[in-house]
Order: sequence, then C-alpha cells, then structure tokens
Amino acid sequence: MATTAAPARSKSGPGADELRGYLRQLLLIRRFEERAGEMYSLGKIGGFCHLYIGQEAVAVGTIAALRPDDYVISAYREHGQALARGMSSRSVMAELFGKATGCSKGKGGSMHLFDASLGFMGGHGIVGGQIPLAAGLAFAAKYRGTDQVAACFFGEAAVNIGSFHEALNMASLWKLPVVFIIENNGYGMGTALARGSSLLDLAHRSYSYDMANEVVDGQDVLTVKTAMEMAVTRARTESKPTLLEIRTYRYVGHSMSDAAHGTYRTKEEVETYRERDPIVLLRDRMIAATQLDAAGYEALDREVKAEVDDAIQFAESSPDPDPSELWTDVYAPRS
Amino acid sequence: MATTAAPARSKSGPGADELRGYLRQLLLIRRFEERAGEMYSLGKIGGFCHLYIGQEAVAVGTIAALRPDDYVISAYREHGQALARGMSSRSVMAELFGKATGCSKGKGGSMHLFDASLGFMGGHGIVGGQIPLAAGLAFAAKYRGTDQVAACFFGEAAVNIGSFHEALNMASLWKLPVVFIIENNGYGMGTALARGSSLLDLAHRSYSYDMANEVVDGQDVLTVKTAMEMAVTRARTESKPTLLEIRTYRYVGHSMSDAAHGTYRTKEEVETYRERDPIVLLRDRMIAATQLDAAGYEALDREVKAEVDDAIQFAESSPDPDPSELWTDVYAPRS
Amino acid sequence: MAVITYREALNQALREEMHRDPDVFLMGEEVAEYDGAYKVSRGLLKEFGARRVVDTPIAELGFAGIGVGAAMAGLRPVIEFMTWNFALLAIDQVVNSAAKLRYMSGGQIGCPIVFRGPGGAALQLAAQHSQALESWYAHVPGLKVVMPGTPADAKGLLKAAIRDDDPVVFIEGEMLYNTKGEVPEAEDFVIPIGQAEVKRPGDHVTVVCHSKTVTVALKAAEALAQEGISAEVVDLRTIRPLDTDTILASVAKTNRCVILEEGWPYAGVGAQVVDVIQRDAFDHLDAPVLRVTGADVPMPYNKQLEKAAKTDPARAVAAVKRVLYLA
Amino acid sequence: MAVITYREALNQALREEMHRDPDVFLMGEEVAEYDGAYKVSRGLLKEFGARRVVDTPIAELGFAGIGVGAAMAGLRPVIEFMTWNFALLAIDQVVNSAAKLRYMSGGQIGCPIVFRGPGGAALQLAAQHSQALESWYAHVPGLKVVMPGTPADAKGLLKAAIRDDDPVVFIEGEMLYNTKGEVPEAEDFVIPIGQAEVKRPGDHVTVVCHSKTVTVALKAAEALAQEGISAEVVDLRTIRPLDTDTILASVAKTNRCVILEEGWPYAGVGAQVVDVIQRDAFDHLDAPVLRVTGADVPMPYNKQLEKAAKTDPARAVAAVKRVLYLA
Ligand SMILES: Cc1ncc(C[n+]2csc(CCOP(=O)(O)OP(=O)(O)O)c2C)c(N)n1
Ligand SMILES: Cc1ncc(C[n+]2csc(CCOP(=O)(O)OP(=O)(O)O)c2C)c(N)n1
Ligand SMILES: [Mg+2]
Ligand SMILES: [Mg+2]
Repeated sequence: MATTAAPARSKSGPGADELRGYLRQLLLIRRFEERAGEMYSLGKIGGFCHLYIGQEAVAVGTIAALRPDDYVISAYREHGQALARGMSSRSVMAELFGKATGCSKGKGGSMHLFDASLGFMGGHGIVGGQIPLAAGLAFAAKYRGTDQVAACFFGEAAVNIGSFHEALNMASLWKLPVVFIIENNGYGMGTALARGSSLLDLAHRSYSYDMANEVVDGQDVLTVKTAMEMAVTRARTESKPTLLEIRTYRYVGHSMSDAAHGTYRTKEEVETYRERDPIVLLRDRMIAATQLDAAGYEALDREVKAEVDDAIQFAESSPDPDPSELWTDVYAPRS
Repeated sequence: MATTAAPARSKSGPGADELRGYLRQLLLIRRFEERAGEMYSLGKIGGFCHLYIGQEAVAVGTIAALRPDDYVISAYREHGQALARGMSSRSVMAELFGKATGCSKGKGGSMHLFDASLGFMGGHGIVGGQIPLAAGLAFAAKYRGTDQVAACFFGEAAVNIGSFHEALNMASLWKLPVVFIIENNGYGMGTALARGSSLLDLAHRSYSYDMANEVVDGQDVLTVKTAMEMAVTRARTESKPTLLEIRTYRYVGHSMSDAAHGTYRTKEEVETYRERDPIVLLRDRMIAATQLDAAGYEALDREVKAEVDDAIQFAESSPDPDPSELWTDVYAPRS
Repeated sequence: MAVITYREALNQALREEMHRDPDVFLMGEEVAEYDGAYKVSRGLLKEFGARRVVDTPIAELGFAGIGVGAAMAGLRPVIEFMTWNFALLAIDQVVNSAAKLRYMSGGQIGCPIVFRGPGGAALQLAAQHSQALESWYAHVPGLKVVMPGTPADAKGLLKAAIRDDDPVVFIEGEMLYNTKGEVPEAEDFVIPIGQAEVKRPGDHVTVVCHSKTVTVALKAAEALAQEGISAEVVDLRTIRPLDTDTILASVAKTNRCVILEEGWPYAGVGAQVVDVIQRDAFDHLDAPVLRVTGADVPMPYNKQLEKAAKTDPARAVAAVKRVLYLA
Repeated sequence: MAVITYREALNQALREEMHRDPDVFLMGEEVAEYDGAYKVSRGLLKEFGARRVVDTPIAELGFAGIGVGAAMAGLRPVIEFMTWNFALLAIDQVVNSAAKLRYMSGGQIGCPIVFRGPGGAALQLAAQHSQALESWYAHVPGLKVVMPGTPADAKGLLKAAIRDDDPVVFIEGEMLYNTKGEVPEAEDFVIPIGQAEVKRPGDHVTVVCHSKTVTVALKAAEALAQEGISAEVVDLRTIRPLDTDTILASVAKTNRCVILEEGWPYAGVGAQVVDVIQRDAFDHLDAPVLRVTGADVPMPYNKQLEKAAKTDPARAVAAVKRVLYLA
C-alpha cells in the first residue's frame, strides 16, 4: 500500500539463529513486563507504568531492521523498545525501581528510559511529543550527511494530535530519513480508535503529506521486520519518511490502574487477540520448521526468566540516587 | 470533487439585482481596502494591517450563501468578510482608526473585528487559532439543536498547523455543521504554498478526516457562492463539515510592510492574476448580459467610494476611547 | 453536613450545575465512558448522556478551542484536562482566545468557560507529569485562577466557577481527590471567587498556602503549636484575583509571614504575595517574608528525591522559626 | 567600536557563530528567503545556504520540536519564533522537552538550543501580539532566559547563548531592533549569561530593569538627575539565572529600589526580584520596593490606550519619588 515505488523486499528468509534471537527478545520483553507488573503491585515500582504485553513483535521486528547507529524514540510505553534495542534488563529494571544504577539514574522512571550510547532517545510522556523530536533526529542525520535513520514509535491515539500533523508535513517536505510507527493497539486508554479518529485507516493519513505508508500485521515479527526494512531502506537510501501502521493489541490495561477488560472492552475480545500471540506464532513456526522443540523453548524461557530475576535482584540491591542528585543534571556541568 | 453525495446545486441563476448586490460588495471591499492602505500610510491606522485586495469574491460569494443567524469567523485578513457580512464601513473603518465608535470600541483594531449581532465572531491573530473556535461555534449550534452553520476562513498556510488537524478531525468525528474555507492565495507571507506544504492539493487533506471537499475558483463570485451553498446545505441538513479550497490571489503585500512583489514573487505574476480580477469578471458578465452598462458601473463605483469617504470622515471625527476604557472589558461587569 | 471526598465534592458540583443550567456541558479525554481518568465525572454520562458529557480525542489544543468557541456562542463548557501538564499544548487557546476575547471584542463576546483538572505532582510521575504552573495562569489578565484545598472549597468554588461569566482556570490535585471533609449539602452552596479563608487562626505568624499546601500548613501549625507558636493559616483558595485584604489583615496582626507553595520558586504565586505584603504591610513586618516552594528542579522519579523536592511541614516549620528568629 | 543597530548586532552574532561552528543552524518562519520577518537573518541564506538557514511552515510546535530533536543529536539549533506570542503553541516542547531532557535522562542527553525572536509589545499590535511572558520561562528550571536591552548586549549574549550547552530562551524586542549602540568587533566578544550590569551608577535609589525598560530606566534616571536624585540603573540582562549579587550590592548602597518591567504585574519577573531583595536586603531597605509594570489588561489597539498601558519614564519617576518619600 506504499504510495511511491518501494525498495524490493529482502529475499532470503531468516535463519534459525536469527529467529531464535527474535524469540528470545519477545520472551524477554514478555517476562520482563510480567515481573514489572508484579513489582509494581509490591510497591517496588511507582508512578505510571505502561506494560507492553501483547505488542512485543512490534518493537522486536522494527528494531531488528535498524543499524546500531540509528535513533529510536518512543512514548511512555517503551520498556519493550528499550530491551529490543539492547538496553540491559538490569538498567531498565533498576530505572523502574528508581535506582542510581538505572539507565536514567533513577530520575526518569518507567516513562523516561534513555540510553544515548544506543541511540535510545527516550521515553516521552506527552502524547505526540516525540514525533517532532524524531523528525529533528532525522534532520540532524541529514544535516550531517550520515545515513542514520530515526524510528519513532507512538500509539494510534496520537495521530489526532497536532504534533503528528506538523511533524509529518515537515518530514515529507524536507525529505527526512524517519520512520513513523503507529502502534495501533486499538485503544488510547479507554477510547477505541473509532471514537477518536474520523478516519479508521490510519495509514492513509500519510496521503495528506504525500508520504508512503504500509499497514502491517504487528503480531508476526517477521512481517513487521520486512515492512520496517523497506521503510528503513527508503529512509536511508532515498531520505524519505514512511508511515507504518502496525496493528497490534495490548493484553493488559492501559497502565497499572486500568483493568485489562471490563470497562471499554470485553474479556472475549482480549482472549481473541491472545490467540494470535506473537510469541506463540513465532514459536510454532519454528517448531513446525524443526528449528526449535518444546525443550528448547522451555530452556529459552528459563533463560530469560533468570535474566529478569537477576535484573530484579540487581535493581533491588542497587542504591537510591544520592540525595545530592536532586540538584544535578538541571543544567550542564560548569555552565 | 466532493467525497460524499452532495446536495444538488441550485438551478435558477441569480437575477440582476442579486448580481448588482454582489458587485457592490466586491467594489466596496476593494475601495475600502484601497483607502485603508492610504490611511495606513498617513498614520491614521497602526499596527498590522492585512488587505484583502484581489480576494474579494471569496468573502462575498461564501457569505452570500449564509443565513443571518449563521456564524462567521476569520483570521487577521478579515476586513472583507466583515463588510460582506454587513458590518458598516463606518464601524470597520473606525475600528481601524482605533476609535470608540469602532466595532470593537477601538480595542481590537484591524486584526480583531467583531460584531456579535451579526454573528461575526472575529478577527483572530494566531494562525489557525480560529479553526477550533469555529468547530466550537458549530458544536454550540448542534448542542442547541438550531440549524445554524459556522463558516471559518483561513489562509492556505494555516493548513500546516496543528489546530487545523485537530479541529477537522473532531468536526468530522462529531459531525459538526461547519464549513472550513481555505483561502488559497498562494502565499503565507513570503512562503509559496509548495515551500510549506508537502501536499499541493490542499482540499485532499480532507480525506484524512473522511470529509467532503471541493476546489473552487475564487475569482468568480458565483462559482464561489454555488460551492458554498452546497457546503452550507451539507452542514445545515446533514450536520456534516466540508473543506473548501478556494483558489485566489492577493494583489498586495502580506501586510503594509511587505512589498506587493519583488521578494518572493514577480510583478508579472501579480499582473497575470490581475487579469482575472473578480470585479472585472462580474462586471463584464453583467455588461454582456445587459444587466449593467458602463455608466451604471461608474455610478456604483461612485456610490461605494462615497460610502468609504463617509466612513473615513466618520472614523476621523470619532473620539478615541475614554482613557478609562483601558481597564474595562477585562472581566465581565460586576463579577 | 456530609463527609465526602474532594472527588465527590467536584462530582456533586458538576452534577448540580448541569441540572441547574442546560448550557453547562463537560468535555475532555475519558470524561464520559471511562467516568474520568480520575473518576471525577463518575456517573455523569449515564445521567446526562453523550450530548452533555463528551469524550474527546487526544487533542488538547483543539478541544480547548472548541470549548472556547462554544462559550463564545453562550454555552458554559467545562473542559477537563486529564492533567494540567497537557494543557501546555492548549495554552494558546486559554491565553490568546479565552482570556482576551472580551477585551479584543470591546466587551461583545464573553467566554464563560471552566478549564479544570488536576495540577502539580502526584507520586513518582516524574518531570513531565509533575508541574504546578498556577503562577503562569495567574500572570494573565482576563483569567481567574481557583485552587481549592478542601472538599467544601472544591464544591463551592467549582459551582462558582461554572456560574462565572469569565474564563476560570480551576486546578485540582490528584493527591487531594481522596481527601475527606465536611461539605454543605445545600444546592445554593457557592463560595465566591476571590476570597481567601483563614483555615486556622493564630497570632505569631501568618502561613499563606493554597491547594495541596493547605494540609502542609495545617500540619506545620499543629507542630508549631506543640512548641507554643501560634500560626495563622491563610488559604488563598483563589489565586487570581488575589484576596489581598485577608492576607494583609493577618500580617498586620502577626507581623511575620511564610508562604508555601507546591510550584517552583522563580516568579511563583508566592513571589506575588511577597510583593503585596512588603509593599502594603512594610511597616508591619518584623522579619522578611520567607517562602517554601518546590525544589527548583524538574521533578525526579525516585521516591526519596521526589520527597525531598516537595514542600513539606518540616521545611514550613523551619521557615516559621526563621521568621521568628528562633533559628 | 562600531555603532550598529541591535538588529545588526544579532545578525553579526548569528553569522559569527555559524562561521565558528558548523553545527549551528537557524530555523524558523521566513528566516531564509525573506531574510527574516524583522530582517535579523539578512544575508544568512545567501552566505550559508538552505541547509543551514531553514524556512519552515507555520507549525511552531513542530519546528520547535524538530529543533529540540536536532539538539538531542548534538547540533546547535537556533530556532526563531517570528514573535514570542506564537511560541505559546510551542511551549510544550520548550518546557516539557528542552528544559527537562537532561534531568529525565540522568544527564545523558543535553539540549544546546536557542529559541529566539521578539517579545513584548511593538506598536498597536493589540492583545494577541503584545505579550511579555518572560516570567513564564524564568519560572522553569532547566531553561536560561536572556533579554538584552542594547546592541552590545544583544551580540555578546546571543553568542553566549549559542555556545551554551543548555536551552536558552532569548527574547529580543521589535522596538529595539533599530536602536543603535557601540558594539565591540572582536570575534571573541561574548558576554557571560547570568551577569547583570549597572548601566548607570547612582546613590539614592536602585532602578532594576531589563530589555525595553532599560531605556525607560535611563530616561527616568536622567529626569531624576535634573531634580538632584541619583538613580543607579541595574540592567538584569539575564533573567534566569538571576544575578542577585549585583542587585543586592546596589540596594545595599541605595537602600531603595524600583523595578521596571514591560509585562503584567502578577508574578512577573519583578515579583521575584522583590522576593530576593526583601529577603536578603531586608535590613537595608528604607522603603518598600515598588514595581512599575505593564497595565494588568490585554493590550488595547488604540494608540492612546496602548501608551497608557506601557511602562514609561513618568511612572518610573513617580515610583522613585514614592520610595524616596518625596511624593
Ligand atoms: C498530550 C497528552 N494528553 C493526554 C495524556 C494522557 N494519556 C497518556 S497515554 C494516553 C493514551 C494514548 O493512547 P495511544 O496513543 O493509543 O498509546 P497506547 O497507550 O495505546 O500505547 C493518554 C490520553 C498525555 N500523556 N499527553
Ligand atoms: C501561529 C502563528 N505563527 C506565525 C504568525 C505570523 N503570521 C501572520 S500571517 C502569516 C502567514 C499566514 O499565511 P496564510 O495562512 O496563507 O494567510 P494569508 O496571510 O495569505 O491570508 C504568518 C506567518 C502568526 N500570526 N501566528
Ligand atoms: Mg493505543
Ligand atoms: Mg495565504
């Protein structure tokens, strides 16, 4: 559904190792988020905490198509992208715990994960706010003549805010190397898509900006990766933006204070979506292709669970930031 | 080019009296603006002053399709709409002079003309700011169950700002009786359309909101009126918004400090557009149909010139607001 | 009088005013089907229907503007910002339209609108979600700014705000929603905008506060009483217009003043109160007026750091002792 | 030293810094092909090309955010707001992104950006185009706020702002662009951010001012001198961080103070200056500190009303006489 000629899709399928890598990432995010939910209930994590359970394939598939020097930027539901980008479970969990060892030194929390060394430019809490920032990262890449790409994640409810409109217009006008990724999980808090957007085919909003688009099945990590590869290639080689609408679903509530179902969606609806679980889809495909067996899957699951356990221990045993940290990082040192 | 089935266009052509009325309005606006420009040079008018010369048929044609109880709201280039809506030359000129007899008591000036009794809801100076206000006026009409319509004017450069996007989305989502009128005069200050918008067919931006649209020749007052009638009918009877892109041209500079040509457009370009002058078009049509002759035209022109002379005299001889007016109208009386 | 929560008090005010005046409607994100992100509008959709309780897309600038437009047409919109942090996106419509319409139109077009929602910090919401920007709104002529600290004030002032013919910025507190207090039940219980209230009388020092710092002030006064220091707690309730009479009367009595606020120090509400006091009660003052404010930093996520950043009774007590030259 | 206009001084600063550092670029409405709405960027497109001098659509929120994003990546954007009135649409990116990124990221991501353009009133631009909102920005930790009143300060401070590693809100004045003054030519002429300057020494009273009110203060001082009153004029130059040392030193000498500003009174910059003085120079003060501000109303269009709304030398003189108990 791309409006301009798209780069050819890569031909050779991914190998078993590669698939195992994705499966591991999907599982890691899932287990990490499950435990984060628990830790929240235990009061180890505070504030707002938005889990990514159900949407894992979006982060893993898209970020797999990026280069290490590309930029990634997201909203407040960004644990999954942080982990997929290679931030350690330890540094992310410690941040959720507000510890000095967290990726943002305990000052950012769940909504503000950062890792400059990996080009992970945050965790932003104002809906739509990161969309112009992403265009700005892409602007910088183009300005410097690097061929870096910026990947920008936001929810489907963010397409109705002014920032989306302004940033997409300028990104197209100036041919910026950025991929705008709508994670369409059907709801913005309790508001179903159709109650917030006058247009249901969100990808088509790109036509207002003469921009390419694609609608993507967000539960299949390989489909996501393929679509993202095309968009990244368009950005890297043609310096043109793309709007991807990746359709997915969150199994859990909007944040920890929101029930998974009951108010604005039914249990049945959640169950239906669970049937196309991204982990199950990939696992079964690998098993069918004899790239994995049940024992292998269990081992992998144990491995990531151990990693998350370790992250929790690490976070738990890490110190709070020194009280003096209240006053640092407001301004640059010595300025 | 409407996306949804449009109400049928009205069949019977306008009579001589009606045409004479439009011609008079076009001429009045032209002569008013010419003299306003003079008065600005003489220091009688201050601040920013944005003339409407060349665009007259847009205001006259659209407002002719409205009912007296409808709402009209515009940006800072609104003298023409105010006059077309029936505000007196006196009250508008006096406002430009900053006099107590002005439509806004001399407190608003050129950019903030208001007449609540005629549903003329201003003159607004922040680009795009009036677009959600118009949706709000339409919301109020619908809320109250009246069949009033809101007509909202803005320049083509305003389509790139967030307010446009947010307001059009909600207007469509909630089926508000509003007509959004892009006065596409090709430039936002010194910026040609293509340097600001990634999409050149601005009417097509309506597809992002599942909204009807039409591209209209803005130099032909009757074409404008017919298109507006369809949009108004859609609003009044179906309670649905429309996006009209009315193509026009300003002969003069953006504001009084901007030259008519030289910086961002050529003299030739201006001359070319002048060949399709809205006044000449209508006059010649009427003369060809023997609804008017040269003497009749001259008489009409003298009549409006006299009206503008009178308005200037009125403005000139009106008092400044009382110094105590500085402190009034900040809050409602006795509250 | 019934003891109810601040949340219920707001809910009652909305319900009563919507019953009283068919022109009043509520609009905002999640206000209808979700009953409000913080449940302030619980039950209103059911009672008044989708015409009068309107869920919006995430488009603060747009729906604030729609509210202003509806108010220009004479309706009385109550626009809920899920939190005031998000109102930064809408501030152009609040300041450039709502606050200025009456003036620019030479008095023709009023704007009877209430913008409301929780402001300031809750718990560990970090920098972008923990801002107390009331001094910004108070800076702007054309706006009124109301910040109740108790359930009764919440109810009486929200009713007044809805009935007011001018735009009112009504800032609640997430941390206040569950607090309880006695609230009059009478339909006509309305607290006039612009009146501070002495929440606790005292003789030795005036402690000025508003919104969440009312509790801080009362706790500090309690602690000070243990040490024989009698603090008068003046709750501003309305930030603009400022009730200078009540403030000055108290300072004329106590000769000393400490001002608490949740927000940042530079040009906060307290700075304006200082300005008024030092100018109009100069000869009454036995010590400089001191202020206790939120730390001058973006709000950190970490719990301990956040606690240290907030205005608390201990710092209030310390400031009082300083103005009494006891420390 | 060459005598040049404030506009030329800014233009030189931009040109020199763009020569010095390839990471500096200018972005905003009409900055390139039109040479700037107020011609501050005259010739820069020609000299540096469209890559570094970038015209934008009318989309303040978007291009402010693009600037912040570019700064996150290490560039040094100078974002021009055609006027600061329009920055209300962009304020979320200024306050929620630029000011907070370093803190939220635990120090990892800086934001070396300058937001600049004219603020406050010009002549008869009416309510929406005549706002002096510096106290809003000064309220926010993470931002620096600079407001030069003379050509030399404009140049030296803009160069400092561009070199600064933090977000700087740089507010100019349309009415200042044509004013002239001596400006050092040296490439390394940089005025450190955070330093006020005594623009005229005096003994009897301190007059604090900034930006357009510097001229007002100097005129008032001149008039007062005729009457034998010696006023010391302190130009803040930087609004945040506030140079309290210079202010307090002056007040310690004069024992009296009047503060001028263009903006509205409630919680203006002057309120913060009052707070500092009454707290830290309490025993030095022989009279309350008085403020002269813009009228507490939206700006009217009418010329006479506008004149009456503005801070002028006559009101400054009157305030000085009051603090000297001469009136
Ligand atoms: C400007 C703004 N308005 C409101 C909010 C409160 N809020 C936080 S998340 C959210 C819903 C966003 O939904 P969506 O964009 O679909 O992302 P999802 O949460 O589904 O990932 C809302 C309304 C906010 N953070 N920012
Ligand atoms: C938000 C905002 N940004 C910038 C300006 C300055 N400005 C005034 S008019 C204008 C150009 C608008 O062009 P357009 O919308 O095409 O209307 P036209 O002037 O052609 O009628 C600009 C940039 C403003 N008033 N508001
Ligand atoms: Mg969503
Ligand atoms: Mg235009």
